[in-house]
Amino acid sequence: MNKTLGILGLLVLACVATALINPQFVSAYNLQNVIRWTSLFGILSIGVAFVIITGGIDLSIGSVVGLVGCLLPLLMVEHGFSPAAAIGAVLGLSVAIGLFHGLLITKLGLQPFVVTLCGLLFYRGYARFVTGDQTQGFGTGFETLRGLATGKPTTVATSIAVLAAGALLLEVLRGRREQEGPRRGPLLAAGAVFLAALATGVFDPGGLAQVRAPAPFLIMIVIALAAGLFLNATVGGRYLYAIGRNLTAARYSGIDTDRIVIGAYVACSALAGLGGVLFALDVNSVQPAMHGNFYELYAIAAAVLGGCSLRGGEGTVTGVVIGAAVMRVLYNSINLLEIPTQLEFSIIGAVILLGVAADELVRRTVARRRRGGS
Amino acid sequence: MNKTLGILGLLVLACVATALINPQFVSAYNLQNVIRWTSLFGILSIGVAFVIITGGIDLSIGSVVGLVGCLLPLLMVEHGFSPAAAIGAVLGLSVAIGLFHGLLITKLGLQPFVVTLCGLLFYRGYARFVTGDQTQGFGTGFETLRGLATGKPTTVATSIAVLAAGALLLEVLRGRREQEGPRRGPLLAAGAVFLAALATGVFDPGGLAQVRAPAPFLIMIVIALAAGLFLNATVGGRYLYAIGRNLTAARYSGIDTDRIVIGAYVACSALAGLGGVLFALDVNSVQPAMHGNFYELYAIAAAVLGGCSLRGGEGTVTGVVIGAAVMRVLYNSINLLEIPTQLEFSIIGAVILLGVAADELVRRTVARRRRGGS
Amino acid sequence: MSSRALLEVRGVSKSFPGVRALERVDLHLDEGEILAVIGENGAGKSTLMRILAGIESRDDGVVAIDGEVVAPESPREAAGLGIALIHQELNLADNLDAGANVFLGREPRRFGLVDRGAIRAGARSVLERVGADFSPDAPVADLSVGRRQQVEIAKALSCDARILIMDEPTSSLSRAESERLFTLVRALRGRGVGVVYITHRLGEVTELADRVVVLRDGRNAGELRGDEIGHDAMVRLMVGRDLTVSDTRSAAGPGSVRLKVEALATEHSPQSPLSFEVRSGEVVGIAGLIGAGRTEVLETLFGLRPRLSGVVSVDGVALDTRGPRQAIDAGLALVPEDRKRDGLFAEMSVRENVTITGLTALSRAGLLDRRGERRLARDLVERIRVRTTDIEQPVATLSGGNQQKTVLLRWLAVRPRVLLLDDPTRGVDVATRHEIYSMIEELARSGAAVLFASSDLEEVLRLSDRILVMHEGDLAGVLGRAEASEEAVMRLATGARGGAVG
Amino acid sequence: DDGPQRPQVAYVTNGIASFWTIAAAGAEAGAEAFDVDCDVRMPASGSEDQKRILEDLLARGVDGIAISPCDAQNQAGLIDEACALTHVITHDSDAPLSQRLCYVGMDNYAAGRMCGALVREALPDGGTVMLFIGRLEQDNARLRRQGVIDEILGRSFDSSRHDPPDQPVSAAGYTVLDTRTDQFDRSRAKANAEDALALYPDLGCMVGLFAYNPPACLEALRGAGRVGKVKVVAFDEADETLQGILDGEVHGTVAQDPFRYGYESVRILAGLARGEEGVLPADGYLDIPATVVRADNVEAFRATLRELTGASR
Ligand SMILES: Nc1ncnc2c1ncn2[C@@H]1O[C@H](COP(=O)(O)OP(=O)(O)OP(=O)(O)O)[C@@H](O)[C@H]1O
Ligand SMILES: Nc1ncnc2c1ncn2[C@@H]1O[C@H](COP(=O)(O)OP(=O)(O)OP(=O)(O)O)[C@@H](O)[C@H]1O
Ligand SMILES: [Mg+2]
Ligand SMILES: [Mg+2]
Repeated sequence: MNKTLGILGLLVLACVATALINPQFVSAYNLQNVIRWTSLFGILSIGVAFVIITGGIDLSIGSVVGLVGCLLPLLMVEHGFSPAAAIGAVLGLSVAIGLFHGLLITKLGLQPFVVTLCGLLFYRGYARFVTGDQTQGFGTGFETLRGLATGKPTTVATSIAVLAAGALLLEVLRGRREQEGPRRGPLLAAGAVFLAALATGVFDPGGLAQVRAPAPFLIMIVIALAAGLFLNATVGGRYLYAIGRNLTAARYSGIDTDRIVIGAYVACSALAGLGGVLFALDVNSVQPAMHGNFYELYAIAAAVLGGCSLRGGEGTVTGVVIGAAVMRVLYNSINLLEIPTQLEFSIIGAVILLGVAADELVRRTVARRRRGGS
Repeated sequence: MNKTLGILGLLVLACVATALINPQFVSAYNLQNVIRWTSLFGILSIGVAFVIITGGIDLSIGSVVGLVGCLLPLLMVEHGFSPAAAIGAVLGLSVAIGLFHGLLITKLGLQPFVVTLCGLLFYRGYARFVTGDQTQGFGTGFETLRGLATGKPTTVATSIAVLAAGALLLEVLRGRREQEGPRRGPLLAAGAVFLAALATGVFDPGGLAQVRAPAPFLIMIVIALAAGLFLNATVGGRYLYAIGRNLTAARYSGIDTDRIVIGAYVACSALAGLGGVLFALDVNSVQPAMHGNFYELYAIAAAVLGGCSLRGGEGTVTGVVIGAAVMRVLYNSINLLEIPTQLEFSIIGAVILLGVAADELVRRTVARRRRGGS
Repeated sequence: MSSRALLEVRGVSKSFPGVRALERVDLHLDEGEILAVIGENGAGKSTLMRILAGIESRDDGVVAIDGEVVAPESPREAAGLGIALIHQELNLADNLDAGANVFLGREPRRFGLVDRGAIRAGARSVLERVGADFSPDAPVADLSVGRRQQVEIAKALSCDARILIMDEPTSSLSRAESERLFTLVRALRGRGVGVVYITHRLGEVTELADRVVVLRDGRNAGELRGDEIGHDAMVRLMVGRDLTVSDTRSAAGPGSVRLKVEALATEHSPQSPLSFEVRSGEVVGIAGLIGAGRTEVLETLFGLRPRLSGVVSVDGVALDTRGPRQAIDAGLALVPEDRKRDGLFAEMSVRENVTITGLTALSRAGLLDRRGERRLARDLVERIRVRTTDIEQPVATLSGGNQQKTVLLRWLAVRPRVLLLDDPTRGVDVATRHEIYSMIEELARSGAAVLFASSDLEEVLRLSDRILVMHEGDLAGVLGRAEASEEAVMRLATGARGGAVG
Repeated sequence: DDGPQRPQVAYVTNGIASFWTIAAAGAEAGAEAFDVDCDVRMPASGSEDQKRILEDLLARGVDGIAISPCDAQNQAGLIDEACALTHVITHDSDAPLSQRLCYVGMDNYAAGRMCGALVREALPDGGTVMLFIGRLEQDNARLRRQGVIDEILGRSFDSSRHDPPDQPVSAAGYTVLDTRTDQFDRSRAKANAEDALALYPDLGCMVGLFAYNPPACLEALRGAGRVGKVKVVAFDEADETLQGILDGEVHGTVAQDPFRYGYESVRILAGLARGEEGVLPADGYLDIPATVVRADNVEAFRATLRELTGASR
């Protein structure tokens, strides 16, 4: 929680600073773009968070994004698959890939880094081979389908208001169920967010209230809710954390650790596949050798920035999503503030490092203070 | 040892198969190239092996190669540094980078993956910024200096004969020192290699005996010997393995773990820097945004293929060098056998995976057999 | 043999590379019986229990429950058969809280979701039963080793198993908590549960067991029941001969002050600074209930935890405790409490484990003297009979007690000026324990100051020249050899003040 | 199978791109026509990969190599090494300092100026311009960009000029604001275009200098609902670009003829392999000029292109 607040602070800081220097940042158009990119990368990050929580890693995400991105137009345009069939096929493939990784890692005991590094190489090569290195795209057809990535069905304010209202309700229900009444913190937070969302409609009807929510944002919200529910409230989620910290302890407790770990890799690859579909639909032009390169690193970086520990057993969905947002906002600011683009990587790298270092320092200081005080 | 034999088998298999299908493989020209590339990547792999043995990882290698590769020509051509000064400067920078990583990881307790991922981003961005994305090169001057990468001062047969003779001598000395006489295995192996090296001169004077040893090969040999000596015969080497196995226990045992871990990161970055210098001299054309991309993955893959475990505490220099050779021979065969280049990555990925999987299966079967037999 | 034993083991054998851990072992357990299984380190006790719990496979033999042959292949299956095992080593997920660990793998659910309320309530009651003084919401990462052990026990108790196997459950519990556990175990017996109880504290066996099965070298060595159960009888069966224990403390009085601790404030109990000293040649024990802060004191002295204030000096020189490295340079050594986490290089060989602290002395011109190293390792291993096939065996494959010995040997080899030991004989068998005692005494005789914590009161009384008794981070009192008795220690440990502080 | 007798030639590109797949089609058509085996190699990571590929080809003993050097200046030595062992020509991007036998391609600076002229047509009254390109490290990319800028600003012909990418330059009512690179990542290309639209609400024209950049600009414009309001000028002949010209969304493009790069390169190499020195162009330069495609000639251009690439598939 503490970690999540820290990264949330970083996000707010980055947003406010950029908006002050260049007000274009808060234009509806720009915010929509930032939100769309955040959502696309956020989906990948949520996936890899599962794997990271088990103490593993998935380096093949970028290649899966590339492969799926190549196959989807290939199947639809060249082989005449219907959109549903094509999407089904590539998502099925992604699940199979995750299953394959999971089986190698659990049943054969291979190291996740190695298995997925080989995946990184293999799927990239296969994508290039199967397309003969030809750029793939949907051309100008399939506009409806592409709406999945480019559509903007509602406004951000509405969706956030709905979310906050849902959270309020849930907290009340939870309080009743656990017979301790709702907790004040969550109630206040959810209430404030709800009111803020409504307030934009009143005070800035032509501005922020107009920012529409891109379809990937809604998709990511659904995924994040499901993932959050799974991690926090189900037995499976609890097992995931236990496995990440102490695999033997989990096994001795009778947990079917293999199944859970395999599940994590399947979830990761499936979300990479879904992300791949959305990326392809959004960009509409997929170059087999390049599409998705390094995305695994961005996804992992976002997850780590959001509080996942690569040692396993730690991480929250909220944190991960905020981590992804920080990275995209940074990219966006670099462009809006007209900082030389060559420095882009440097700035991102430096901010991530400063973020985790500050987090660590704060953690230490707090621990020392608490110790002194008690 | 077992692992090293397995990967040696893979190397021999790959070489023999390629040579049978395309005899050009054993032409002096081709062998020299393969050896040169192997050596260049081998230097990086030896470096990362140190870090992997401590249980860490270094993702910044490729970016260090890129940065050093940009700075060296920049300093020499644009800023008029002498070759020695320029090389000194970039190697100094590499050492500083390693030190920085090591300090962050030990003193601040950050995760190696995160620190070096930020390094990957930062150094790449910095290289692009400092060169303004302009390709760097030495042009046609500096031929003497470039000899460091492109020279071929002696023949491979000679250098191998010298090495084998040295090994023989050392084993005899060791046997005497430890008062148990030389061991048969090493003696026979070294003797056989020595005779084989001499024999090429007699039986194939125009062919294999003509294969000259590229300068990077000699440099790598020296580094490998030093690294091997360090890991096997010094206290520091033992500590490195112990730290990789159990960092807390190492601390409780009074090992100055921070110093050793920092040393490993310094060695890794320094070797990445040296590799970067040689790569730049060899290729003579460095594109800031591309040069060295993914090299960390190749280096890590070679180390893992050669028997390093990413869980730490395992790995030998011989294995790592052979691992690097396998990867280069594979690349070479794919080209010589006219396999579509698009499949290159897939084949490399598949071979690494099969290699580690086979190794694991063999290990298990042996364990089972031994248990049943006793 | 009763007609229909609850659990019956017939002819079970198990080999590992180079050792035969179990050879045609028989065992049976009735409902409502407490069966103690004892044997020297490496006798095969844990291996047998791991087989019953579905963790290890067996090569041969039959296991039957209620007369029905079973072959559990995973902990999950074993649990399904009503078998619960408390492991010899701690196995908790320390990112979760105590309650979550107690119910790990068996979470109560509501609407498919984890029922946190039920977990908290259930864990609270079972933790109370084992006498734990912490809440189920306490993160395991913040618990001391003894309290973690209580979590492990609570976890096994909460299964409502019919067969409860306890592999050295009290190895880090003090007398008070152990008593509490015995009451629980007896209550379980009353309810018809069959309990297999493994321990090296033979006093517990006499107190608790209905029957004793002794294993030696992986074979049945005999069985004792009722009145036959006595210390000497058990030792004879375990060791195969009578054990002559020389309880001769040297009369040579302690020398000058070696370790001086003044107003030391530790991390978790900063408000009660400690002062004491240990003289050269003196063996000082620290006693206390679990969580009393013994480990904390030792680790703070060794530089592993921050020293908030106070002065520590060795031979009059103030000690720089930035880290263990500095402590070691000043002549300190610490044998840690949690051998698995802080002591062992599990995959490395016995040789590498025992020589790790002495390598610098073994190197010539920067190079390791391998022959010297092997010689040293062999010497050490023979000194307290570490049971290994050879010195190249990975320590992970040693039995618990033998692992403990390798960690001890590492420090006994370097002859420190101040030796700090935290539960040094945890899980070590009776025979070896005495060898270790004589080594410690010999070290003291040669001038070292020894400060040790132990949860085994017998050990504290047997070994100490003086006893520091701790209570909730405080030094509750100091007892000299003459005034030391079980009652005196327990009185101080549970909070009553007394004795000369200083 | 008379494989061994057939000359073996290789066609090496400077990267992987759709542009090069058209060239590869041309090379294969050439191989068919002139009875040689042609191996097309696309390096994934720039100069270092090119070096390795060249070495492997030389080890295999090919009879001729056509290469598009990533870095003409610094790769001269490498090319000379290859020249010592086989016939080497350059295509698409020249290496004048080396001993290559000839160059097949166009003048990128001149083509850039053609593109710049299109910008002036699209914005007759002046305005602001953003450039989008994959990488700036390649010679052809740099020259092309400089040509565009020089023409827009009405400067003299001088291909050795260099304007740093992130500083706006302006003259006579035109301002070139910035050049954004994307390292061949299409998502980045699109994000770059979006960021430019967000940053400059009154942007006049977007120029996409690598084949996939104009489609990325179009995508961004569609998302922003500003198609037509911001002009698009293109380079190369991506299908979306041509469609955009047809639909009036793209003002025009400068199309190279990669098919002929491939075809002519193989033709020359085949001749050289058979000892026919006559195949070499007169002054070592086979000019394959770029064409300007606008609404008026786009149909015809697209038909020819489809025929060429379709025929070879
Ligand atoms: N995985 C393994 N590989 C090889 N040997 C093993 C393995 N596990 C146990 N052993 C050996 O089996 C024997 C019996 O070990 P076990 O752990 O059962 O002893 P124990 O009776 O529990 O001893 P302790 O009282 O010290 O816990 C020992 O010699 C031990 O070294
Ligand atoms: N990392 C930690 N974080 C928070 N509290 C801790 C931590 N480690 C120990 N404590 C607390 O400090 C106190 C002293 O613990 P310590 O381990 O020193 O006790 P001990 O006497 O050695 O007991 P045991 O027999 O259980 O090992 C206990 O209350 C324990 O809960
Ligand atoms: Mg045991
Ligand atoms: Mg303790």
